[in-house]
Amino acid sequence: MTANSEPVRPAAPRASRGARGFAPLAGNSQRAVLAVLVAAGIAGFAAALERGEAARAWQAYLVNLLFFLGVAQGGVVVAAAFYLTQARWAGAAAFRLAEAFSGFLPLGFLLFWGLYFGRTLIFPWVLHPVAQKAAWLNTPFLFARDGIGLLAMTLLSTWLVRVSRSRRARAWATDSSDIAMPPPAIRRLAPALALAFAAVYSLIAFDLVMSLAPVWHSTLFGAYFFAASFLSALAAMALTAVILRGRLGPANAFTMPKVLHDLGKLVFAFSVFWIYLLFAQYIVIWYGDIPVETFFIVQRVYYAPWAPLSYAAVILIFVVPFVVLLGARPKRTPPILGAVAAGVLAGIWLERYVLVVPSLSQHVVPFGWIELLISLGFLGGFVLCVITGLNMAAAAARWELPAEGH
Amino acid sequence: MSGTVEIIATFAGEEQCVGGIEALRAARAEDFHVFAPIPSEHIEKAIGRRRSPVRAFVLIGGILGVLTGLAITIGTSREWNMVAGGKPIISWPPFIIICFELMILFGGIAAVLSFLLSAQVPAFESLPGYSSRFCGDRFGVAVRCEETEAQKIESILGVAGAEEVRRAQAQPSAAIVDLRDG
Amino acid sequence: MAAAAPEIAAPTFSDVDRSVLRVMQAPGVLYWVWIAFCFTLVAIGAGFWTRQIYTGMGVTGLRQPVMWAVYITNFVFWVGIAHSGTLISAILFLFRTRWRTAVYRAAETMTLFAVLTAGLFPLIHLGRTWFFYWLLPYPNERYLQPNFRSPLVWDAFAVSTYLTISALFLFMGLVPDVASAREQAHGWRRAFYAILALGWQGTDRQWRHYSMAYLLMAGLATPLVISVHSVVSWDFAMAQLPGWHSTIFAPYFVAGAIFSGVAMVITLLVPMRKLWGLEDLLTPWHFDNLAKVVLLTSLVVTYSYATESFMVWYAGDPVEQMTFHMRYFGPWGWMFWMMVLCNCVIPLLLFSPRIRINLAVLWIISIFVNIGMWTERFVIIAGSQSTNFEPSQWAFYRPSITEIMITAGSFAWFLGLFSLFARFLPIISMTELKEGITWLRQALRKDYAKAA
Amino acid sequence: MSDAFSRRSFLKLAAAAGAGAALAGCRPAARKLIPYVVPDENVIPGVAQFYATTCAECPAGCGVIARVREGRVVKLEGNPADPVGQGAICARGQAALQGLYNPDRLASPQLRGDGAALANISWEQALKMLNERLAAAARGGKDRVAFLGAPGGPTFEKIVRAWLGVHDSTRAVFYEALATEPARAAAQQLFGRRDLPVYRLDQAEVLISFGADFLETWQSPVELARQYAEFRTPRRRRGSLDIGRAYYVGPRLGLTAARCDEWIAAAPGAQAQIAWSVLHVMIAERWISQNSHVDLPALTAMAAAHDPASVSARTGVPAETIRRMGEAFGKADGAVALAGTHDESATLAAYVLNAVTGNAGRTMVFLDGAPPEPATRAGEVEAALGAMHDGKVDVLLIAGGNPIFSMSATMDAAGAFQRVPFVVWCGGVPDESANMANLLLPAHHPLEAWRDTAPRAGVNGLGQPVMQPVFPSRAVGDILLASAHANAPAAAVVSWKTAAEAVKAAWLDLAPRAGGIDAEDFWTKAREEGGRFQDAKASAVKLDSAALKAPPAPAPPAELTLFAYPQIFLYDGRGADKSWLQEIPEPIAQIVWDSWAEIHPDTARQLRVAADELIELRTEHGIIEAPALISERVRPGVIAVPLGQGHRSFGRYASDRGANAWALLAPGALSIAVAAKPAGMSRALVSPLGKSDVMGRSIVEAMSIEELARGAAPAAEPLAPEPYEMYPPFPYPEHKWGMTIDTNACTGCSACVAACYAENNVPVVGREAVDQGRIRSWIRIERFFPEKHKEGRAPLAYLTPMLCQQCNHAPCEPVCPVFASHHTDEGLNAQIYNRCVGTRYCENNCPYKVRRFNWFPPEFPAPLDLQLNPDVTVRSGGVMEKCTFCVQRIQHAEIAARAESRAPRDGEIVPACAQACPARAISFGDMNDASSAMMRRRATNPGRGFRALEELNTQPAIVYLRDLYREKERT
Repeated sequence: MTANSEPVRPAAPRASRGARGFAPLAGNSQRAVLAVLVAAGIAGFAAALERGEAARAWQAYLVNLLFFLGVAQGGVVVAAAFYLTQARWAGAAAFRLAEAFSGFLPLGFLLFWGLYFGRTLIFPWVLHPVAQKAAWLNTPFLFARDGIGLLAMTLLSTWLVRVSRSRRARAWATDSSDIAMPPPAIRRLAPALALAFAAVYSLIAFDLVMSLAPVWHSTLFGAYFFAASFLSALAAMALTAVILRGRLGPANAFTMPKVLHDLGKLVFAFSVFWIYLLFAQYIVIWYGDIPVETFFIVQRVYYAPWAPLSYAAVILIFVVPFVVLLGARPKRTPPILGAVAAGVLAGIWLERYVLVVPSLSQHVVPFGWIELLISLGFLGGFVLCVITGLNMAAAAARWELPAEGH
Repeated sequence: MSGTVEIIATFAGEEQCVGGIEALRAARAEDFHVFAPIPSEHIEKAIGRRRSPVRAFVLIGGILGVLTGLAITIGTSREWNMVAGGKPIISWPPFIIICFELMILFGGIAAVLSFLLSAQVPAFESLPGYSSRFCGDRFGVAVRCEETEAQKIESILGVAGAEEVRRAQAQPSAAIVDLRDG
Repeated sequence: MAAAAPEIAAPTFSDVDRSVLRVMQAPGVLYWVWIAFCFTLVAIGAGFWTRQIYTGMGVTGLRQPVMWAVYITNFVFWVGIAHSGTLISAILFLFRTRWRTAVYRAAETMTLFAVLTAGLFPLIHLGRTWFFYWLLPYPNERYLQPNFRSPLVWDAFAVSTYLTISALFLFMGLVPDVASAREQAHGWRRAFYAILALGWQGTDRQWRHYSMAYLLMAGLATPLVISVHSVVSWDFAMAQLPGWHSTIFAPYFVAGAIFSGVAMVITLLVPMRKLWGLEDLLTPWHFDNLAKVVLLTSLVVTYSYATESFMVWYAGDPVEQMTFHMRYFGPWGWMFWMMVLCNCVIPLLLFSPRIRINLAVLWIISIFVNIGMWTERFVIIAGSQSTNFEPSQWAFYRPSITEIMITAGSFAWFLGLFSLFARFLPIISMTELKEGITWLRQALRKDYAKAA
Repeated sequence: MSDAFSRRSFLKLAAAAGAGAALAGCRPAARKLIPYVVPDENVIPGVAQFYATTCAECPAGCGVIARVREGRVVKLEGNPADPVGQGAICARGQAALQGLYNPDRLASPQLRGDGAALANISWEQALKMLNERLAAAARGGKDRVAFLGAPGGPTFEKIVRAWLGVHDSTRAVFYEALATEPARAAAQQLFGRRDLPVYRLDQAEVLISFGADFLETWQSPVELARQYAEFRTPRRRRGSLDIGRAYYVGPRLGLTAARCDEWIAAAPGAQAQIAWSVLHVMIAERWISQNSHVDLPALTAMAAAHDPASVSARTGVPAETIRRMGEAFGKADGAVALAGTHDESATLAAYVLNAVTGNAGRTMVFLDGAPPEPATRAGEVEAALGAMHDGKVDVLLIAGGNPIFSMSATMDAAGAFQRVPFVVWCGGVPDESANMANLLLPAHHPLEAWRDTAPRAGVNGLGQPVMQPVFPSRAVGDILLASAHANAPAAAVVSWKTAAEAVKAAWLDLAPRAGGIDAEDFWTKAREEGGRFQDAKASAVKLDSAALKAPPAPAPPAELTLFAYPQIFLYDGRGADKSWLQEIPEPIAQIVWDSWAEIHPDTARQLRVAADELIELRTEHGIIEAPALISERVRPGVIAVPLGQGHRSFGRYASDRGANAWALLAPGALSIAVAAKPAGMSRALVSPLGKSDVMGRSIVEAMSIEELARGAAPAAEPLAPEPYEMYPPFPYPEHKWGMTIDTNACTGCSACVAACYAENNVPVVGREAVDQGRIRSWIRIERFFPEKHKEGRAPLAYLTPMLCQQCNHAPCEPVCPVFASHHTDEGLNAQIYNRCVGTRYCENNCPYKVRRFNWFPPEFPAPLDLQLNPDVTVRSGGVMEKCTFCVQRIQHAEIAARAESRAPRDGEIVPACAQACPARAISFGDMNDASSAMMRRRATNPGRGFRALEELNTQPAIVYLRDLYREKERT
């Protein structure tokens, strides 16, 4: 192992330079494409409002916001989790990769406020208040609490990311030969972030998803929601890793089979965890047979047009990863891992869609150019925001190879 | 067995042991087995045998478990079609739970059985060259070779850092703790 | 592994063997007194159970509408205790956690005996115990089969699977260790260890299959342990009863189980370490990490309490709200607040690193957690039934001597079995300590103890 | 019965066999079965016979039908042919069986030695001794033999008088503690006739009860409950949908008051004054009906002293309330006033009120050919006791009535009896009076003996033995006749040898001479139908102006009054030895196995008594202690104590339980000034009830008649956004059994509960077990009181039967690990006792909490076990049980129908609860058959149906019809 850990120490300075100079994803052409996507998205949104399709536009807006916020925030929390479990199997690269998505957080925070303008079309209870829930479901309180929550998350995340990119943290991350703990700042930040994540994203789940069907409630829903966000971040990491590995030199963290293997394991494990949380809710509601709970499921799982979509989501998020990633070899095979991860991401987007939209339009699946453009717009925006971070990840993967630990 | 000898090398540490093994294999001496007090992927890599078949057994066991689960749940429910609480005769959510538990049960049992089978335990006599310390703090490599080869092998092992290299014969166990009642 | 040369750093492999095997030397009188004490209590509990079977469930404090109380509380409590063992030995194994090596054997042993204890209670609480086997599918001339839609049948499957797997897992882990014990033993002990060791010699072939089997067992045990307590929680969540019917129950109970389990591990390890001089194997580092797990799960449990109460308020169902009002302020309200104190407030102390490695304080906290988690189950189980849908049928439960003595017996049964195991089989895994000896060495370094 | 002897020979065996079969139940070891020795043509094993007879539990004398299996009567059901009960029967009637099978019945004649110790002697010795003593007494002179007992019907009376005649005596006392004498006296005074009117509440629009608990114990509760339900049924009255308007004036809000629109809390003495005052109002407002031909001036004079203002001042009842009652009563098209027992003044007023409003002959009817007064008048009773005091009686024969228990201390019955040298007691369970006797003779239970009843004109009930004697007892009539013949062999003074002959003779006299009907056929028909039931002609009555004297000035009200009232189940105390009646909670107080002193919070505060604290009640006649029940359902300044408990000796169930309020009373009165103080100790009253507050849950629901008339039924909003159904529908190809329960008709009388105990072998657990929450009744009366803020917008109390709802999506079923609880293809929620392992999970999940667990193996002390219904398993310890909709009856009917290859007809299947219900509140039928009476009842009551806890989507098979109340016009 000493043999393996040799290159790391002297590599550190080069790495820092690399982080500035070495940028495999910074091509102007790519940025241009992304910019176009963003533009298209905005245009699509505007057009929708223009044509009186505002409701659909806002639904698509909400779905994408939930999805990309989930990925971005989930990423940082993954990093935090790595710190808490002292997971140094991929050296600094894993941390950089996880943190990369945090670039979207500020934008996401702004976009959240956008909901304010669509509130009448998104939240049924704005126009028809629910008497006994008015204390909780009212516009000012909702935007206040969620706004503050998201702000706190954004600040905490940025802070953690900054600390985590510090030299000391990088040194700790690349050498797993001891049982020392991460630098003190991180030791305090990581748990704080994790806790805040649980709290704030439960709120988001209750307010931005559950409250769309004001009669319905499920205690596990918050945890389920943020666990799914966590999974989406892991999938995004796996996908990015697979994309990056080709674009870097021959020897980088992502070409190490062990690293892909571990990413694959994580995706596998958390997709199983996701289905567990889903099942835990489903069986309780199915068995309990209490109408105010069942209707939400029945709408989505028993009747067209939503049933097929729900099944598709489950297949993409659970069935495929479970079957495919069961063995060790597929996990180590980049194309397979990449494809599965992409599937999971698509699945989670779909899942958000199925959670949100039926509450607002029970009988038709609104999907057309509006949804498409808006989603592409979000995608473009997201990638634009995270490119810098991804470059850092690439650099780390290239220059800060993990030490061979146990 | 005339002409073949058993050479046992004792190593103090994992690395040395790995070194010894690599040296042996470099010298085309493949007829050896290794004693170790701990599981070591390095040693395993050095010996370079194919991965254990246990995985396959467990997979089969798991699948069998699921099938059994489906059989008993669906089978018995269909037997009498007893309605309870208006729930469907074939109630998937509960049945999934049963299938899951049986998958784990069968998988686990398969794991143990296949381990016993493929590792050939219980073993009733010890392999040549076994020394009690190999369950304590020493690594060992036992090579069977032609008498003529013996010298060479011994030197290889010596170079690789063996504490001691000897021809097979019994060795008294050194008790560190005396475990007897009364 | 740079530092693997034995003459360099302590402890060496043989140091490890020595310290562990020392525990297994012939025990003294005090030990046998303790064992006798435990099994006397067990006998008393058994006596009360016999009486209950003979005269009828009426000897318990159970009543309309509280059909389940202390027995099921004990069942859930013990199953919960069991969980940490599998968590430490399986889940942390998969995560390649370094500090588990010293503690996992004890935890796993605890698991086995906790499940054995838990398994008694479903039998004890049956009105017609002698027909317990009707819960299992077995061929019979009338084609009568259990109702697979019933959570109790899920329990039967989950718990028996859990018992089997954790027993197999434990004994597999034991094999290399008893092998080295065998090498040191004489007389009947040698025979005993020899049998358990299955003729283990640590050959590469044995290790190759062993590691794979062990890894896969861990892989199976991980989802199993989560499923078991989920199933247990569903005994309640499946009902429509306010206070029981809640989707969060599964993960919430799993977290609670690990919470109480790890606490119980600490409760057992701290005195063990002192009594049997294991200071050089069980270091502050280990306890620091155990404490972190307790803290984490405590936070999860707190989150669950909070969400549950919030959702009751948010859902605005007066029936549920009344039930929770009674849970907070009813006749048993004090239990609820005690539970909050023990499970949510006191564990917050563990945020301080100094407390985490102050074993005395840590031990006391762990006991509070155990009390708190028992209380939690009682509050949920008995309390919710008392304040059911039917106001005319409200009533509150008081345990009778029968339940109290049987509960005491169950604790004695658990401690007795554990104590027996601990002195006759390696209660700490020598093999894995050796494997991760580097981490142990680092942990033993003074500066770490300070840092932690 | 001609074949009586061949029956006798095997029935004893049969009884044992049947009992064995029933008891074997699902216990591990079956009992030894005894084969039939002599097969009997009348008895087919497993097939029930039904014998018509009459109920002797109270003076109402309802006809009943005894269901007899293998020679054991296992259930009493109402006799549809009988115009009084019309097929219904009350809880006390059901419990008659427990009197029959009471384990503490005297098992042999006993003689009291010198040391007051009792020794068993043979019947021969006993009768010899009796006859000798009687002969001696007769020789001693005239009237030295006395009879004191409960009225036993006309023939019995004849026998008694004949017997006395033989012994040259006329001292016959037929004693009823709760006498109808005041009512008769009132009738005498006003109408010059001494009989009791019958009431037609259903003919009335307005009802005022001045303390008459007509739904509990007053006169003929079964009949009146039925009529009252009719009275309260919403009907078009004067164009708009309306229910009868009922006021209750009295000191306590009992069951009867709770079912009325308004409870006017009046002190015991005050009911009469208020009644008079109501009359005053009507005179003042000229609401006197012309055709009543009443002497108006006399009438005016009569009520002069009772203008509302002054009465209000005296009684504390608002004058406005009195006027309101008066107006309602006067304007009503058909009204009726009732007055409580032992309240002559109120009865007078009530009669006058009915008469002057032209309701005599309409809602209150006097019939021609009324039977003579069954009970002896108080005066004569006193005289007889006086004679005993003066040592003028040598032999006293006590047969029932238990005078020692219920007679006022002033009568000093004990003292009188002690002065009688030889006291003979005949009866079942030895009671306080038996303690005074030298010779105790086990007497037949009415169900074992021949007798007849004449409760009213046109109704002649025939009581025939429905099974062989359980104990070596004899009919009192037979004993008397035997001794009569023994002591007067030559003279053929008495034409009949046995009571049976006497009864038959009496009936042959009844046989119509004309029409060529053969007397024997008539006799047979009577035995089949249980009597002769004819319409009696109503006779016109006119107020005798001379009788319209102003009532005596009321005594000044005491500042603390004791009000004793017959408890609905224990009546005057005769019910106390029946464990069902002890264990069924008193519907309003919901208390079991005890008596209590109900006291208003204010009064309690003044007396400084806390709940459950024993209050010492002292009057000039005696002292008792009873635990305080603090409630606002009693008027301040009044302490209400139920009668019936406090037996010193009356079998294991009654002895040393509660307090005997009779001991405090003066003769002929149920209220008296009392001194009360806390006794320092307390005794917790035991009740199976948890909370009295329904917390707005949809377990009981009510709506105002105004709403109903307006058609403003509470909107049934969907349980959740559709669709929400997660399970596939299951077809119920043949039947889907269901029930409709009209909570507006239900009076809470608990007859259904008793019927269920009897039909389904539900064991009694006793006071302590009830306290531990182990009561076992399958059906219970839910009793809730409206929240304070709802007062005036809710009934005075919610009362509704709660039993297994037989849910379509039953939460109890899926959780049973062994399918012990599952759903049948006839929609029943089945419980298989033999499969149950006792996880009790089902009860956890039952939202209605109607399942019951066998905490211990059940106990039926012999010979109570003979009552067990062979068609229903006796559940063993450790299993769960619950209401089955009387599946055994469903099966029976279905098998019968299949035998005739047809479907069961609607109404063929009647569960025990529905069958017993006097108010006809419960109807049972097939939900697949929209034309079934049960379904029509749902259909014809739009807007009133609701299912309990519907929001849980359990889809109960029981639909309740909302209770109806009247929006109060409060003063």
